[in-house]
Amino acid sequence: MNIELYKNLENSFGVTSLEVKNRNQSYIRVKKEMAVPLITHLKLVESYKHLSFFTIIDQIEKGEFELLYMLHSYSRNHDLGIIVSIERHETDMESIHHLWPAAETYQRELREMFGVEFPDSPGLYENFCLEGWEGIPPMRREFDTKRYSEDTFYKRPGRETNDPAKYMKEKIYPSEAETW
Amino acid sequence: MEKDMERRLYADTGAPEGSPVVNPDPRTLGDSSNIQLFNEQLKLLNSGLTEEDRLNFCDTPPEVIKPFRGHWENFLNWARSESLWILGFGTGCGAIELRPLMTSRFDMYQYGIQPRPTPRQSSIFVIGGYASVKTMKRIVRSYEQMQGPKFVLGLGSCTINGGMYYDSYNTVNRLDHYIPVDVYIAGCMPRPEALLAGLMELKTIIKEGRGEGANKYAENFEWYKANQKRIIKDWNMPDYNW
Amino acid sequence: MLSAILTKTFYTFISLMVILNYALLLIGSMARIRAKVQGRVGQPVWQPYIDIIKNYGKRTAVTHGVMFYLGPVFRLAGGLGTYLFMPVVYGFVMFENFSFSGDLLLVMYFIFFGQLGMALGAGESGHPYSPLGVSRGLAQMTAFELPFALAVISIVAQYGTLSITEIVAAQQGGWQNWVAFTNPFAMIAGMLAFLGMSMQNPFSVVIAPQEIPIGPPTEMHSAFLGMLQTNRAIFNGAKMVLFMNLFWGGATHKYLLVAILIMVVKTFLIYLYVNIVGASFPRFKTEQSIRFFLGVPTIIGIIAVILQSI
Amino acid sequence: MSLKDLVAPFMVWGRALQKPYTQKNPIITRPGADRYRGFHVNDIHKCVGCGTCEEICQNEAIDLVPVDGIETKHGDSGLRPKIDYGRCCWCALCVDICPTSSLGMSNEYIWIDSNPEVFRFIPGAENKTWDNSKKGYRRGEGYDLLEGQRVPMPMLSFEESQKTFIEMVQGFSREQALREADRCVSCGLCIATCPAHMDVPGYINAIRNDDMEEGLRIVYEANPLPASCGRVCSHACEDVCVMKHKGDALSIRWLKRYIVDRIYKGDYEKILSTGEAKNGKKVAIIGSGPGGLAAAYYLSLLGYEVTVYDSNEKAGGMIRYGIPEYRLPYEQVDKDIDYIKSLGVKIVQNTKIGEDLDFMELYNNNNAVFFSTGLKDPYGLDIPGEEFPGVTSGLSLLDDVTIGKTPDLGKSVVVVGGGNVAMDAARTSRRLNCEVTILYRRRIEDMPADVEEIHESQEEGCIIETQAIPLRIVKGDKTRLKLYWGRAEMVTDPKGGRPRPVLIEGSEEVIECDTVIPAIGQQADYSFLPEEIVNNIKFNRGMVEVNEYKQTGDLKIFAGGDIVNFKKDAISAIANGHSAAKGIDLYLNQL
Amino acid sequence: MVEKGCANLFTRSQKHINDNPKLPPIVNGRAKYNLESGKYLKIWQGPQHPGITGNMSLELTVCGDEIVDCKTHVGYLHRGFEKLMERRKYMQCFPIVCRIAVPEPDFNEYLFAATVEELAGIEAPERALWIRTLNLEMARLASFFMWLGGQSGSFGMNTQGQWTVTMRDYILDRFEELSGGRIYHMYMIPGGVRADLPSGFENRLLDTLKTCEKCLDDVELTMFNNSIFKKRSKGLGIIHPDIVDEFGITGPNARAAGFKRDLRKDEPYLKYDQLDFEIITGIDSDAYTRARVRLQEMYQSIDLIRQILAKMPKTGSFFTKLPNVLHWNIPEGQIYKKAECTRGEYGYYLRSDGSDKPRRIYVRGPSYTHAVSLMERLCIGGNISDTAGLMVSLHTYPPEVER
Repeated sequence: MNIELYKNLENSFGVTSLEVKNRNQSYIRVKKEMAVPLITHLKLVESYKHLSFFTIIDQIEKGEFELLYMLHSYSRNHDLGIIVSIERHETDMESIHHLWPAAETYQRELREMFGVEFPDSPGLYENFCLEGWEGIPPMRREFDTKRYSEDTFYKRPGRETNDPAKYMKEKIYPSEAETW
Repeated sequence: MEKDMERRLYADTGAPEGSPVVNPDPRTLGDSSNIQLFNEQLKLLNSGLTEEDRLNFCDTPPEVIKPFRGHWENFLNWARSESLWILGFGTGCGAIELRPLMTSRFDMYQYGIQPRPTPRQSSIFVIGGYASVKTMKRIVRSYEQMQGPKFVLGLGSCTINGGMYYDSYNTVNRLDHYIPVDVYIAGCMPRPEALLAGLMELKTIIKEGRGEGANKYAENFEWYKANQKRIIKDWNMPDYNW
Repeated sequence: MLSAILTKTFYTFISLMVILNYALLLIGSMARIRAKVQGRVGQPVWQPYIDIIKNYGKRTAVTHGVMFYLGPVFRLAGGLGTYLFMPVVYGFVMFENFSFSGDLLLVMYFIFFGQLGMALGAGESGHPYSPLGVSRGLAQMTAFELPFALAVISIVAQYGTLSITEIVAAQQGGWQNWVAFTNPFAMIAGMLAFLGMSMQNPFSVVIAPQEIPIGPPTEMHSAFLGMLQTNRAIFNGAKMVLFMNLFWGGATHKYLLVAILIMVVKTFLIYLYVNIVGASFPRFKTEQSIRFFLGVPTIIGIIAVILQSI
Repeated sequence: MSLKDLVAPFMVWGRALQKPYTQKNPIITRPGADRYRGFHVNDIHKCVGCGTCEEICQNEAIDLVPVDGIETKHGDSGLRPKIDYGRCCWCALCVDICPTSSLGMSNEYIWIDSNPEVFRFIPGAENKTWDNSKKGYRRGEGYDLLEGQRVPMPMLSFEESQKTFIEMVQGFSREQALREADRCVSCGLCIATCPAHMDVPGYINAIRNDDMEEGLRIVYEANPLPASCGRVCSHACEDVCVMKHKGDALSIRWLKRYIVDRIYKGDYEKILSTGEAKNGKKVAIIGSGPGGLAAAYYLSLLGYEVTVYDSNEKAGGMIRYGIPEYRLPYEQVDKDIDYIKSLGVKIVQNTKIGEDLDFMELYNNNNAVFFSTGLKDPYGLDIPGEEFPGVTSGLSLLDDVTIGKTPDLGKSVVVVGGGNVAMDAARTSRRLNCEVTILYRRRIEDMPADVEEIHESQEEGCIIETQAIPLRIVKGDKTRLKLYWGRAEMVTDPKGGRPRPVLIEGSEEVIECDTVIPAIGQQADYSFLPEEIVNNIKFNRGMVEVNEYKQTGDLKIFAGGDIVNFKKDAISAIANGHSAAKGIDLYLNQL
Repeated sequence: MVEKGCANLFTRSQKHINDNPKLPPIVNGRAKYNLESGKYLKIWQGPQHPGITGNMSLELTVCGDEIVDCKTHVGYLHRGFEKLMERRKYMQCFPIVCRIAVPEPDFNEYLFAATVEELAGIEAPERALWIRTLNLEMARLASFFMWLGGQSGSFGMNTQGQWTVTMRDYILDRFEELSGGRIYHMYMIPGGVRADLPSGFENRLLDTLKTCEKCLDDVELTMFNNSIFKKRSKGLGIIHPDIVDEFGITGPNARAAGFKRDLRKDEPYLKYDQLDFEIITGIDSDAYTRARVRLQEMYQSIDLIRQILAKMPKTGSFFTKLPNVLHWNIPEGQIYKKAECTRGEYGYYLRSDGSDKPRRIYVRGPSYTHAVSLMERLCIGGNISDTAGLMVSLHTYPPEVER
């Protein structure tokens, strides 16, 4: 990403923290309110026409979701990741389905997997991958998939394992007097 | 006397040695108290359907159908084993190895096995590995629509004990809790040869009269239903699909 | 009188058994030949028998209403009807069936009748793909009936009779007397229509597994399916015998066995022809199929009729 | 639509004339490829049950279970992997990572059953058809997930080292330590073998996390002398380290040393717990060697008032006086001892029990007595000429060097013996500019000294004569002494014991030397014990008999260190001290 | 002709959505049909349906034979890979990534290895990169053979499908030899590859290529010159060039619309910069053109494999030592890596928080847009007979949609 474009965006959209990975890839951060205007600008003016993907990274420690819009410009041959942080408890975000019809699918999935709402996105509340899901959305960090699996689906009983160190203590040094 | 005979015969075929789980006993598997509780809440009256739709579906549980006795049943079993029609439903990644098996390299037609596009006409259901909850719903429906005697082949490790998705929130761990399984094939993916060997094993089982999965399902119908409803949270389909 | 009826019944039974077994074996062996094209070995020749036995031997069956029951029965009746009103081997009482009392129109009616019965049964089944298949089937049937009817008209005009026995009789005396050579346009129109009638590619729109998983018989199972399979064998046999009679001089010889052998060879070749086309082409869409039948074959049929009328 | 489009499709029938693609009888005619990842095989006699396979398995498909016929012993947990084929995904990461390379995969792939419970098995222990399969997946050359080579320890060069008493081993840098710690697979097989059962994987993990404080805490749980042990421990743990099967064992000892080296002495108090409140009970400890100090440390943590009596000028016992400075610098010994002292342990120096203080006085004034007086009296060579001046002992040489005397060794020295003391004596002599020859009765591989000690002494220029039995010492002509020795041959023991050296009659060689240093072992001295106590305590071949809590026949007296165990090394003494501390606590709380 | 065709279909489907007063109102972005009216029939194509690729389903609303509304339902194969990877160590993720796209697992393996290597600062040896390139091309060929079978089968032509699946099987034989696995190769591990080429592998591979090429010639002759195949596939599912970017269409689907886009050329990864090939494009952007483009890419792939075998260094190390994989912490950072798979842009996004487990791995499968939003639009106005053919011509693999 050339510095000029970044400066430009910095001035107009308040873009921050440019992270250049290599010649073909960089990441920028932007505030929630400016995200969709920025993306619109990038698409319509700066030739970032291809939405590679759109996903969320759950930063549970910071109490926020990081939305990542990965745009690609064929003419610049450049990937631009736009990271937008939103509060974990205020989970709605402006939809971008009017820019890319395909984004509607991403937003459907994100609502299901993270519980982030995109008002006005068509078919947002339709099932995507899951059916009849109850409880917290599965891709959130606090959801423990292994525990859920053990609680919901029967595990085949009859397995037990031994820790080598503990087993050796029992076998060779069972005495209380030993120092471990 | 004859009745006794019949019962014994059925008991013989019903509980073959060494395959306790082909005929799962509700009292020994799973958390029995839980199931009991569940059974009480379980209203097997097509309660997932609307009033209107309910009229379209049958509302009686399946019945155990006794096999004929003697040579006639043996003959039918022979025919069943030599004409295995696989339901064309690739439920998981196992479907990828069905393709070579169906086509010229391994050509399962020469063993009397062929795919069939509709559950009504099929006799084997090959569960291709892991079954996600959403697919499980379709598996149950498809399985129930198949006409007995019907057989289930658990392909790959995921059907045995969850396989590599043992900790996934969306795949079942033990297939035998939801539908009766006749043969398991270990592997991930099992090669087409393993699948073929599994089908051959299934043939032997059918010829020996041990392929009574449909009757097992009818016998333990409530147990299976309880298990199914435990994982399928939005039960909006009929309880009796035949 | 009684003994005559009994004899007739017995002969009919034999004739039916022969055609049933022959058709089943034919289906089985043709599956093997098609398998060769696909580069594989293929199913055993007797596989259709086992399939039928298995289907009759299924323990459970579900009905969707009275028509659902009657569908396969009508279908089977259609197949039997088609078969029973024409001579299989010309000149032998045992294999002439009831051809004395039936004619081409009756046979054509029966070809329709089975389809209609099936349509009713499939409609009752409640599966959305069944009516789709039925509508496709009926649409296509109407289309291929046209060249077929034209071919038939042409033959009727040629020989001035509707009786199949007489048509066959008129073709005796060497291959140059066969309709195929005396009236080649009718033959071409008829054989093209036959492609549609036999529901093989490219005219397999009715069962089209990739589109409407096998269409009308989607819900048919167990004994119903067994019945359909039985019918499929008899009906296939009947159609081939019909076409053999109409265009390829029928089958006759002074020895019964040789006559049957001739019948076998001729029908085998007719069936092979269907399969040669079937293995080479994909499937038409319904409207493409209709458009096809209403195009070249119909024109050829019209030409055949015109040629015979002048 | 061209004619070609109409005709070309019929070309498919060309295929009908060719051979079908179909594989005939594929199950038989198409075995898995040579590298196929089929069912597991395991050489259960090679396997040591380290559990690394269980660790890497992302499907939790592997359990470790006991197997009949496999015993739990040092370096082998006796457990073997049991694989659940209801979980396995045949990724073969377990095969790749197996440190002993015992695990592999055959090219068999068909396992069919109608009972889902049977798909679990212990490869190698249950007779399966594929057990002896040579084909199938094995970890190939040039691909390895684990590092078999140690990170080399920076050391003084041998030219330099033989001239100076500066510590030879310089210790890991942070980066080296991280790299070395990274090699650990955290199997924990070493814990059982370490006499003190230190939580080795625990502190190595702390190093990896760069958390030295946690590391120190873990170390002190089982060893209060880590600075010393980190240098001179006999590291039995490294002998059983699973990484040894891949090449070099992990440098467990150096890593321990790394933790201690990274922490300033003054910070110990902040990091380590100071133990329970004082409970007013008193315990006397005789001997300030590792055993005594360990007992003192753990007892004081438990709240006892501990007094240590020692005959030397400084505390430490053998680790100070028996180990030369180039291996264990004195300030490191001080570092350990000072911390123990800082907990309130009193150490009374220059007090020899039996001479300066009566044993019974201790016995009566304290609630319990622990003694680990060690082995002090060196064995003599038992040959003619032993009494000549110039014949000294290994221990007294080391002693002298420690207290600052320069012993008179002359120009050339012969050390007799093959233990660590012999090596220390030889290398110390070397540093005092002597020519050194080491005579040992057996073969070099029988030497009890550490392998690296032997190697280093050779590198420093000591000549080792093996299978050499000293015969007599006479006055020399040019030199002070002449040592006659004969060659020995190894005779296998018919009973299956280790081979015995037997003198070859008539073989005799001579070495001219100034000093002969026998270092062939020491024995204990119990003369300080009064009669009535000796009667209570049982002895067995010069060693005190104790129970598991190191309690002697006299319930109030506990003993530890070289006088009770056969290993006779510092870490065993520490373990004894720790056990005794537990025992004393138990004993006093029962009263 | 092309432009006209495209515009025609595009406006037609747009019309169906917006203008036609006969069509029902749109609620929440979706058309609402009154199924009671008897005019429409709702049918499900899948998940249990021979005409569907893999385990997914299309909910079709039809009016006669014409589709007026289509909804794609996925999730039947959802296993939550991204969640599972969050609780696995980096090396433990390695066996599971290949399960994301069953018929073509190698791109997952490569991309996962590449992202991890990039963030960990590891470089795979030269020979490993060549072997990976070889592997990816073999996978491309195998995957296309599978697709070719599907494409012919979806129009009811079973013959060629039988051959091509066998050809794929022959390639899988080579894979099995190379990696020890038939379907899931688990071969491209972070740090390189797991084993060297077995002895004699090159020759056997070349033999297989010869067989494949011959079969391709046969298919080319009998399928691409087949009047009925042409009739059915020409003009089917035209993707207008204007909607290529709107729907995120990549790969042969975009190239058939005339876009010269190929990541192998645009952002060369592995050893593609040293190989000699051209981007293959089409003009008509219908099912037939897409099939043509793919067929040519198969020939190209065969050629590339031959080039790779010729240019590859014959010896050398194929694996770099990794840190101990049992506790391999990867420095904090993020990276997106992509590769041109058979279906388009396949991408892995990896975010690391410095621990031994990935913070987030996002898998971008090209089918995500192709199978869902694009399929839903292209279906409208079409015939139910064509859905299977259309679907296959978009070349979608459901497991990479739902992951």
